[in-house]
Amino acid sequence: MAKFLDLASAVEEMVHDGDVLAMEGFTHLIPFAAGHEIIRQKRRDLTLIRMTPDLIYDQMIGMGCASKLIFSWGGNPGVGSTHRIRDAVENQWPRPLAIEEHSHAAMANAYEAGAANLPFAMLRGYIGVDLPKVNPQIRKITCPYTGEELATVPAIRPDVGIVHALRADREGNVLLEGITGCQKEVVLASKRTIVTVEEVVDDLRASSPNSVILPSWTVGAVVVVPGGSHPSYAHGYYKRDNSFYIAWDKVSRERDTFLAWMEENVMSKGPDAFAVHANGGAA
Amino acid sequence: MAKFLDLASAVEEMVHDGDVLAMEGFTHLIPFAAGHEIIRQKRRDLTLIRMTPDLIYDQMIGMGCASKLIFSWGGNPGVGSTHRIRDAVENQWPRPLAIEEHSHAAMANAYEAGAANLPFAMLRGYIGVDLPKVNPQIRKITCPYTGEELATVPAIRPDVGIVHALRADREGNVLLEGITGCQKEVVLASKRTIVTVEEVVDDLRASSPNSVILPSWTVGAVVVVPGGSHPSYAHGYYKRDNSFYIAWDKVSRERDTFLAWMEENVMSKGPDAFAVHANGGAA
Amino acid sequence: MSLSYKPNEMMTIAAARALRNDDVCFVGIGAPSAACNLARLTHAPQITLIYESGTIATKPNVLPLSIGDGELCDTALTTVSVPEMFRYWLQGGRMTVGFLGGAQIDRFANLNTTVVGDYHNPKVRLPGGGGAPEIATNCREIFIIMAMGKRAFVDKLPFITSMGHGPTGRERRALGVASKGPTRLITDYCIFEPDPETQEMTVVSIHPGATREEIIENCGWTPTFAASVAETRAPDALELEVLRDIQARTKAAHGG
Amino acid sequence: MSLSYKPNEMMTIAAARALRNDDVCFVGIGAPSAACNLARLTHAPQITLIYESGTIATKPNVLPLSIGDGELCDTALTTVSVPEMFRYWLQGGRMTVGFLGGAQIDRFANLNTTVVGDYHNPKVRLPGGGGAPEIATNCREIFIIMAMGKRAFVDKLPFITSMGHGPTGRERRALGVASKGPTRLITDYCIFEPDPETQEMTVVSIHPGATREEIIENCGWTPTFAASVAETRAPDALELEVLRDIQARTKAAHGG
Repeated sequence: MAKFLDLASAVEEMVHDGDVLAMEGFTHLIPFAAGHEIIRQKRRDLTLIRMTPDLIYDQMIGMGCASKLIFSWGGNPGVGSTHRIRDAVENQWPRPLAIEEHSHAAMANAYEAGAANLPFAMLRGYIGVDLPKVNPQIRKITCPYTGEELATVPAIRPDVGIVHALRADREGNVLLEGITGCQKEVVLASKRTIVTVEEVVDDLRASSPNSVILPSWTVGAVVVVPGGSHPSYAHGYYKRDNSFYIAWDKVSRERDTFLAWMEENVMSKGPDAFAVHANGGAA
Repeated sequence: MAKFLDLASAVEEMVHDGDVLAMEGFTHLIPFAAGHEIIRQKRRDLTLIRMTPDLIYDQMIGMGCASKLIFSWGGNPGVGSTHRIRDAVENQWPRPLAIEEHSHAAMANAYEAGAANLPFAMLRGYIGVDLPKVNPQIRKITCPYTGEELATVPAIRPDVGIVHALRADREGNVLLEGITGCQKEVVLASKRTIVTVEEVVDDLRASSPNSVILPSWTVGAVVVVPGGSHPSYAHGYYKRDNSFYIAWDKVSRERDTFLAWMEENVMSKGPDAFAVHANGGAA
Repeated sequence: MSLSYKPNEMMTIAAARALRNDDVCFVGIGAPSAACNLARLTHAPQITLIYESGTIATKPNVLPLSIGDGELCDTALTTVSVPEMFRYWLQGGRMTVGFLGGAQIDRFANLNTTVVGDYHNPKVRLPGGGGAPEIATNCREIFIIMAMGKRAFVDKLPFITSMGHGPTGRERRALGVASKGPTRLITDYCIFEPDPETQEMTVVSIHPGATREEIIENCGWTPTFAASVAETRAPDALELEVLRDIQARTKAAHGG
Repeated sequence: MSLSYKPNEMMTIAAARALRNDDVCFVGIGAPSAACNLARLTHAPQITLIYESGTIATKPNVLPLSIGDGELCDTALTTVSVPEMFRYWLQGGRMTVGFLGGAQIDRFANLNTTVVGDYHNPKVRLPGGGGAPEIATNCREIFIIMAMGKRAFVDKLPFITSMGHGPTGRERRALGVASKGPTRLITDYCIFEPDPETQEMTVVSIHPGATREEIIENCGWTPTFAASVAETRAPDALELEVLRDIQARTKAAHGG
């Protein structure tokens, strides 16, 4: 059964130096509050997995939490570069960052295989492209019936998976709705999990018998952090703060403006700072 | 885009002698009306695929439509045997029936692989059991990372897939809800498809942004047959007629009572005969 | 004052008792379903019951006739597709207990629900494996519930539909299967558990009123009795009442 | 009276015109998204737009900044998980058109969005492939929209992120890829289509006011012109109005 913890305790208990950590949320429901807590607790040498590293990993990598990044698209969506990730890759600042790069299709399949307890995923992919030349994890398998060759990637089975969700009930069952990305897969594929939620309610208010629900016993810790996904968003709670994404380009371009922003908005704050965003109106 | 057809026209156009045909619905939403129409139109030499052949295939096989059955559990759920299938397998009546037998897990994976346009599916399955000794389609593959062996089965890619769904909108988009089984997979895996529905409506009334919906352009023909799933059921429309399943045991045990029942209830009726079941109360 | 009950009721009640409040149980239809729901309605209210139709944490008021009755979906926490059920939930290794029945069993708790006689020229064609082959290896442990009799408890299976501990009791380990396999076999006369050394299913508890002779008489192999054999606790009033209640509701609902 | 418009607007409008009412289109963010929605709001109201975030048949009122803005889900027919999107929908072969952009392109419409310089010691690290490698082979055909310039239209790509017709124009066929690959490349000066023999992207239509000299000047290889080169029809009033409307709404919504 899921435990209800505060964010600091959940990160302390679940996330350790050197862990392989996946924090998912495809544009929607990115667990920013949890990322900030990991930065505050100064975790080091993490292997970070995310299809789209987005600002959350730009921040964590810029603050030195990671030694490796596994990803498939590394920009600031619709805006430009994730400057802190580029600085780490191109200039090893604040520390060297190894990268393992995939396509979206491969990573989505790798999460799916992880959730399904398979050792690898196969796909019709990586045909005629250069990535397999630089990523030895991309291999091939032959269909035992047709002789066709398919690409393979290892299943993703993180030490820790962290996602943000809409709400939990008092037993710790968790509801997702809208763009659900790979979040169910990450939770099911990970050894330990943290789910931050907008609220805890008596009744999940699942709109459909087929609603996307993670039963309590699949979740390690449930943490209530209203607004905890900002500047990403929570369907029905608040909208994506696109202006923040645009503004981040300038904040993150230089090391000193980045560090100043992090000091003011992350290091000297706590999860409560996200609550103001929860009142930004329904998405 | 889906065409709206009457049932006789849809079966005439989509289902041909010798086709590989999957009619799915896991207990829920079994397309009985479509099965009856295929019997009336005297299709022959079909390869029938279903995880649980259920009464629908007992009827079709007893009426001589099929030369092969691919399945994973062949009983009358909670009641006993599917006598007509047993008669075909054990006594070749009314004609010989070849069988290809799998486990549920293998068939579910094979449908999934079909929908995903993969040539085969892999699973952690068939370990220490005898089925691979009698089914040469069950093979093995070795993980390129861990060296583990996994079982494989060919993907299911039927010539025709038929399912029953709750409702369609005027554009032919189709909604499923409740126990959705492998129905989405069957539609996406098949070359041609028929979807029978309880009703056509202006607004699908999807309860969730993540509702299970088949867009119009994934469906071949949409056919309105209220009650068309009886004695199976349609979530929110009418309940499973468990007493019919129990009564079927007696009807189907002998050839003559079976043939008499089929004559009276199928051969001399049309799809309209199902309408009475649509009024059996909400499930 | 002792209560009157049928052997079949004792079997279901003994099976229910084996389940724990924190179990996540993959439920087969029939006797397993009755036992699992009896556990939920008595000592294990928080137990998670999962049916292969995709219904997760379901709490039926009447026992389903099929694995996918509407009642299962209506009372579930959520319902997923069947491919997801077999991939993420069963193969995902999330089930603590898989509950199986079968037509035939051998001393190492291998089960046959496929065929009697030659596979290609069968004497009796049974329904087949359904979910059982993968339930047997992907759940952390397996409970089996079966009424005894010489046609059911056989010395040698004509076909292994799902593996218990393997034909000689050694194959399961040899194949590297990490899950425990059948840890309990509950019958209408007694309870078997695997011998820690040989994995042979061994009588560890005899139901009140049943005898060793009856057990031997209804078993197709010579059953082994544990050094110390307990007497199964008789059904108590609450267990019988709840079981009969749900069975009466079920019968009325199915109109059979 | 001729209307005044920017080359960028001509590019988006020309791209939109390439889309048909019955297309099922896998939409990349940025210029492809603008073109696809312009098509939907003008001549192709029934077009199905799919974004890799899982949103199927979406009809946004403002252009999304990201691939997963709430607007996409709120206006979609349904939204599926990302693994399902890539498995059942993209790999499933259901897309008639994939719409891509890129940082660099070569004459055979191979694209680079990964890296400039050596992969392990990059001069410029670009975002990476995202969905592109599999979009490029799993959609029935590919439209590409890119503004010209010598740093973008290069003689030799440092890295092939997604395959067009292959490094020499022959590899796509040789690899047995059944889909057509890039059939149209729409730029701010002109439209390219592959030569039926060589697969080299060839200028088939020049936008009003643009010249062959400008095209040559802004291309890192010596571009081939088709035997008969058309003049692209200038944007009409409706196209410009709808495009500017949605861009204004988008700007207001994103507060950028």
